[in-house]
Amino acid sequence: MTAEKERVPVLKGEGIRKYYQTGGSIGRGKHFVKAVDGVDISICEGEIYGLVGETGCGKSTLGRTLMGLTEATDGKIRILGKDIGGMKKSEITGLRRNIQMVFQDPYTSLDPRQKIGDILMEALEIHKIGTKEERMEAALKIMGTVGLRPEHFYRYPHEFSGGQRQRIGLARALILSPKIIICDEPVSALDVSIQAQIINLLQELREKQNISFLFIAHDMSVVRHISDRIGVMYLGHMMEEAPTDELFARTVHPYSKALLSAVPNPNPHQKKERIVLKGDLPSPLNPPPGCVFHTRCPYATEECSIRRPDMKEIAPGHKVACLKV
Amino acid sequence: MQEKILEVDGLCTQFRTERGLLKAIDGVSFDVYRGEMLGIVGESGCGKSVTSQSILRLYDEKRLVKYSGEIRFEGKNLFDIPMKQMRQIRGEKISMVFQDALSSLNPVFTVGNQIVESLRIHRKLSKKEAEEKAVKMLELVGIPDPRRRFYQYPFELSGGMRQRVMIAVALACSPRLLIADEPTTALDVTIQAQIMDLIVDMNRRMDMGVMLITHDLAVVAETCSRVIVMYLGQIVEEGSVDDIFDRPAHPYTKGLIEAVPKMDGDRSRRLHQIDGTVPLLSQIPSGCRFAPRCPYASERCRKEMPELKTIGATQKVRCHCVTEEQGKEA
Amino acid sequence: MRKFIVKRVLSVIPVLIVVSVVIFLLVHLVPGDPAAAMLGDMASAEDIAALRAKMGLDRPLIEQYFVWIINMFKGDFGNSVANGEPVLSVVISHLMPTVSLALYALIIAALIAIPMGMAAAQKKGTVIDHVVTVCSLAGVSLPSFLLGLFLMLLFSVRLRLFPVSGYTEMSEGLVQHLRSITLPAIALGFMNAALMMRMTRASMLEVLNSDYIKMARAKGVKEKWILGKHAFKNALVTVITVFGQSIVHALAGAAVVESLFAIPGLGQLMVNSIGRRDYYVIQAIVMLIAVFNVLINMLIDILYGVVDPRVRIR
Amino acid sequence: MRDAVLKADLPESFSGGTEQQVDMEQLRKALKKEQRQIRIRKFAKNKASVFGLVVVCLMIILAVGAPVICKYDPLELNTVNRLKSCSAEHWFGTDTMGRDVFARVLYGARISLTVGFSVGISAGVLGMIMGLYASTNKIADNVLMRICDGLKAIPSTLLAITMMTVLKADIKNVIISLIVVNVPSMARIARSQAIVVKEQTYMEAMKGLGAGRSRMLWKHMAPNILSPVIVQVTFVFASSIITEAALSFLGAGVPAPAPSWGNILNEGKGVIYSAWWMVLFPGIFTVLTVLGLNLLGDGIRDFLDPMSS
Repeated sequence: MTAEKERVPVLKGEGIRKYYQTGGSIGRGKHFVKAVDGVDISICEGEIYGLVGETGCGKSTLGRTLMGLTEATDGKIRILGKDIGGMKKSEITGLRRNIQMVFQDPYTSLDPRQKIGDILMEALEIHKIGTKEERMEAALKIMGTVGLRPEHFYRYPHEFSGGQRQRIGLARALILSPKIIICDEPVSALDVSIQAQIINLLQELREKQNISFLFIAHDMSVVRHISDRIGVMYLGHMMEEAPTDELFARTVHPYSKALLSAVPNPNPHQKKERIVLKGDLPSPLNPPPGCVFHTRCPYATEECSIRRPDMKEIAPGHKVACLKV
Repeated sequence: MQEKILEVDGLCTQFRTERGLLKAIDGVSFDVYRGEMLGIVGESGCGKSVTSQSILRLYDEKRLVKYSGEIRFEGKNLFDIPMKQMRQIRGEKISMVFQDALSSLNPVFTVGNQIVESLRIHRKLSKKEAEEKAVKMLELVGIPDPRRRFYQYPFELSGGMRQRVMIAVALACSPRLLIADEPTTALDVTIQAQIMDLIVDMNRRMDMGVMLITHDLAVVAETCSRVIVMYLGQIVEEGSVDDIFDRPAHPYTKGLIEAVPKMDGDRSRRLHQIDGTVPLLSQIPSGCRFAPRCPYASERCRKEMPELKTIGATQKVRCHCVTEEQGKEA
Repeated sequence: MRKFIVKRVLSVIPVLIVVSVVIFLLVHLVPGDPAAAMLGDMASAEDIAALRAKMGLDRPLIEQYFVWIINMFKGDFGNSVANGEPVLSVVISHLMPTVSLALYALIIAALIAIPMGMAAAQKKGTVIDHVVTVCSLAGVSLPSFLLGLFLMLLFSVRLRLFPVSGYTEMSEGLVQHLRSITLPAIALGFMNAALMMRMTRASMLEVLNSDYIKMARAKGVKEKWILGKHAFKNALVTVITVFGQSIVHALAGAAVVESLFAIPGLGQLMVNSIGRRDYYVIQAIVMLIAVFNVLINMLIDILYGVVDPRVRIR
Repeated sequence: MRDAVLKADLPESFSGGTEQQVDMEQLRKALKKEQRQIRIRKFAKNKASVFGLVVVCLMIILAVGAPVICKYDPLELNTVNRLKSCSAEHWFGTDTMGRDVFARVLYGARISLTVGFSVGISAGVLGMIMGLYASTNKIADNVLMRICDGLKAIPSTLLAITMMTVLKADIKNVIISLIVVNVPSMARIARSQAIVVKEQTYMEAMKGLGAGRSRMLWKHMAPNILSPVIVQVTFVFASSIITEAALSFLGAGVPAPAPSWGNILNEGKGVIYSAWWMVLFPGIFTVLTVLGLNLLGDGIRDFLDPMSS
């Protein structure tokens, strides 16, 4: 699964921007939170793309925008190569079937008043697929795929543990046989041992069904384990993007370096040098000019505070947004 | 080894519920030494937080909870002393840092006020002295512009700052033991790194024992010298960091370590997974509590509860499958 | 803080407009002609028309509304139909008994309810907690006029401790005054007390279960201080709200209790005005109480800001 | 600790064995039965709400069966038997015009229950529609909520009294004015609940699946806000009975000869020295009914939300 091979991107976002308006409804004092500010991203067929960054970096917003849960302020989204910009609503809905989503919180992402079977069958019902019997059969089959038993069909979500609920969420995404699933922090609410179960399940699905994943997470080691390619975001901007092994062998961007070095290592014998970042994340309401990272960057010069760096390709598939490269 | 500052002996914590007593902690014994960092790891529901709060007797003893066993601190059993004395120990000799700083700091008092309170209670300082000391504490925990921060409210600070304030509150009276209950769980990795560095630094500077309670094995590997692994209210394994990470003896410990993806691990391999879920406290299996999820479980494991036995100089494990020799081999 | 207060004060205006429109429309849009209703069934068409013209009912609704509002600002609420006196002076003459009744009721309620609610929260599951639970349930199930009747039956009719009805001014003797107002005040205060107890208990419980209380305990703070300082200041927000609501409840509830105990207050005035179809009086009383309610809510919100910095600093 | 107690793993009782083929229909029935039992058990565990249910049922039986239970007509005058105390003939005594108080109290239950029930249901339905609609439409939200604020600023008893002054005093108008009084708070509750539900991830998940607006509104939002609304309906039911009695007591409710509890109490007040029974019995009936409904409300909450603790 090398990234050099040219493949059709299943999902592509170009120059995605998502601004939220805050402040008074009265004209003055209008502010924009620039949650995502001009990000290019493309995910190929059968690929797992890991998107990492700290709280507030815009990774979830990017995922939700690609999913169509919120409207992008600017930018193009292509699904299976087709630009959805000028499409009719019904066409978009049809195309959107190919993108599904798994959410972070397994406790609130399932309707508490629906039985598991109904949750799964409803997805098919919305898209008017199959008869009632066929839907039930499909639901039972998909339950088997994610490791649920048929007896769970008539149970309510509250009767399940967190890990099992996440399986249900995954089944709901899978039942429409999508080309890509956007996973927004799917394991961060789970215990370590359960987390491994879900990660293994995702990898299995990719291998068996060739589904692509956009895997959004803050846990570097999990992302490294599962992804083919990784994008690092900071304050609404993509900082670095590279195939996983390349990124870890040759980390270029100072932010990625700091992020990687901060990840604790479960091996007590390897004490590595840590780059400790100063201070906190600046407010996205008032992002720093120039390179958004310059306020915390150990290598920042005056230029960084003036000019905003573009993404430069420094090796095949390895892109960095830093003036010092 | 250094001097023991805290000895926990056969601690049992039972919660009174509608369906009778629920044993959250079942016979936990361990020591904390001066100046060491002891890690207590386990998944949710393993009783690690209950252990820490039992040490300070924070649960309502009249209605909610029943303790047994002994906790010896400075020659006294903490369960024997009256509440008044217990209060003098809390915050002065043994301090605690909680997971969620936003909800753990009182929202209607300023940051400075909350540090001052601790100093005034235990050190009987005048208002002015306490304020001076509080500002110094804020500075010590790495808060820039401490004089201004002193007058701010918790919600005005960032997550990392709030955690630093909590640590300042806890360390204000230079305690002998700091219990840090998941201090970095809610924080981002870069902030987590800052806070862990701070805790390690304070541990060295103030020569106090630190009990670090966490679900994150990697954090423990990086900071602690000794580790206790808990499962369903019991200690399943105890040892030095090297023992636990180089030669884990209990299948649960092994499973936990292998379930975490490594930064330098082989990506093509599947993660090791522990099947099933942690059972409810009300449905504790008979015999070894891990048996239903253990790949090596035998008939004996399902019937008979294993004892915590010593298998090395510093290592103890609760498993039928491990004999003393195996422990040494592994 | 000043910005916060200004903002809150300004936000009262739209609510007041809505309130005034609602009250105005209630009287003017509801089927049935006030003029006809006032004159009774025997009145001739000319009489009704004359009265309509005099009351301005023949003009467009919007004009009537603005005339009403402008007059109100001038302190002119119209004249009572019953005796031709200005409504304002009629209302003011009935104000004192109501205010004192409401005040006594509130004092009784607050003195009992707030400490009881706090104690119940702190000693959850004990006798005092059960007493509070039962009381607060009884409070919502026992309306003040029924409680009043029962009290009357027991204390006035059976035991003959208090007068059945009537009201004595304080100036005519304190003992007589208190005797005349004790039962009404209890009847009116009970429901408020129940409500206050319930809310105080609930908010105190929530606060006592919070992490910062645990943290305060871990710091070694005395239980007394935890309750009095850490918990109370946080629970205060709810207590203030309930207290504010109770003031309004007490004023509004006075209508029924006053008519039961024959106390010549606003409530009785209102009930009498119903019989006489004295619209202007009713309109004025309702408007006054609604405005008072809105102002009380505004004050509560400002107090909120004083107690809780999260509200204030934005 | 909290997490551990919170979630049970699935009971293994229904693992249909190693067999692949499970009879789904049988399973569905078995689980449905089990879930119903859980609800009932949970409801039955709360003794107070069982008591509430019994009282309310009893009141309904008495109201419906009034002609069978009591041989007297509540309006029948009997000037000879005025103000007679309790006896075997007149269980609750007679009133100032010799009417049987027991009959009047029973028929009064009809009025109270009718008023309470109609007001509760109508306010519930209207409030729910308003609340749902407000949560999805910003302009509607602003308009509706401002009106509700205005109505709520006027204390409910006063609002009801004012409306009754203008309207003709009959039972229909009592119901209408009580609906107007109660809809704002109902709409508030429905709206705030709807906003909570709207922010839940599962609503987002439905959007992600491509669900349309009406499906989200009626299939997912409505059922999830229903239970607090139903609970509130029982409380409105109870408070309407009180307000109706208060209105009648003040002479602004159901007009006089009708045997409403408020009317009986009003008459009783005048003769309180001589005829305690005229105050005591209707009073006790009112309190019992209202108490029963309030207790029932808490039980209904448990019954509708078996998952919440």
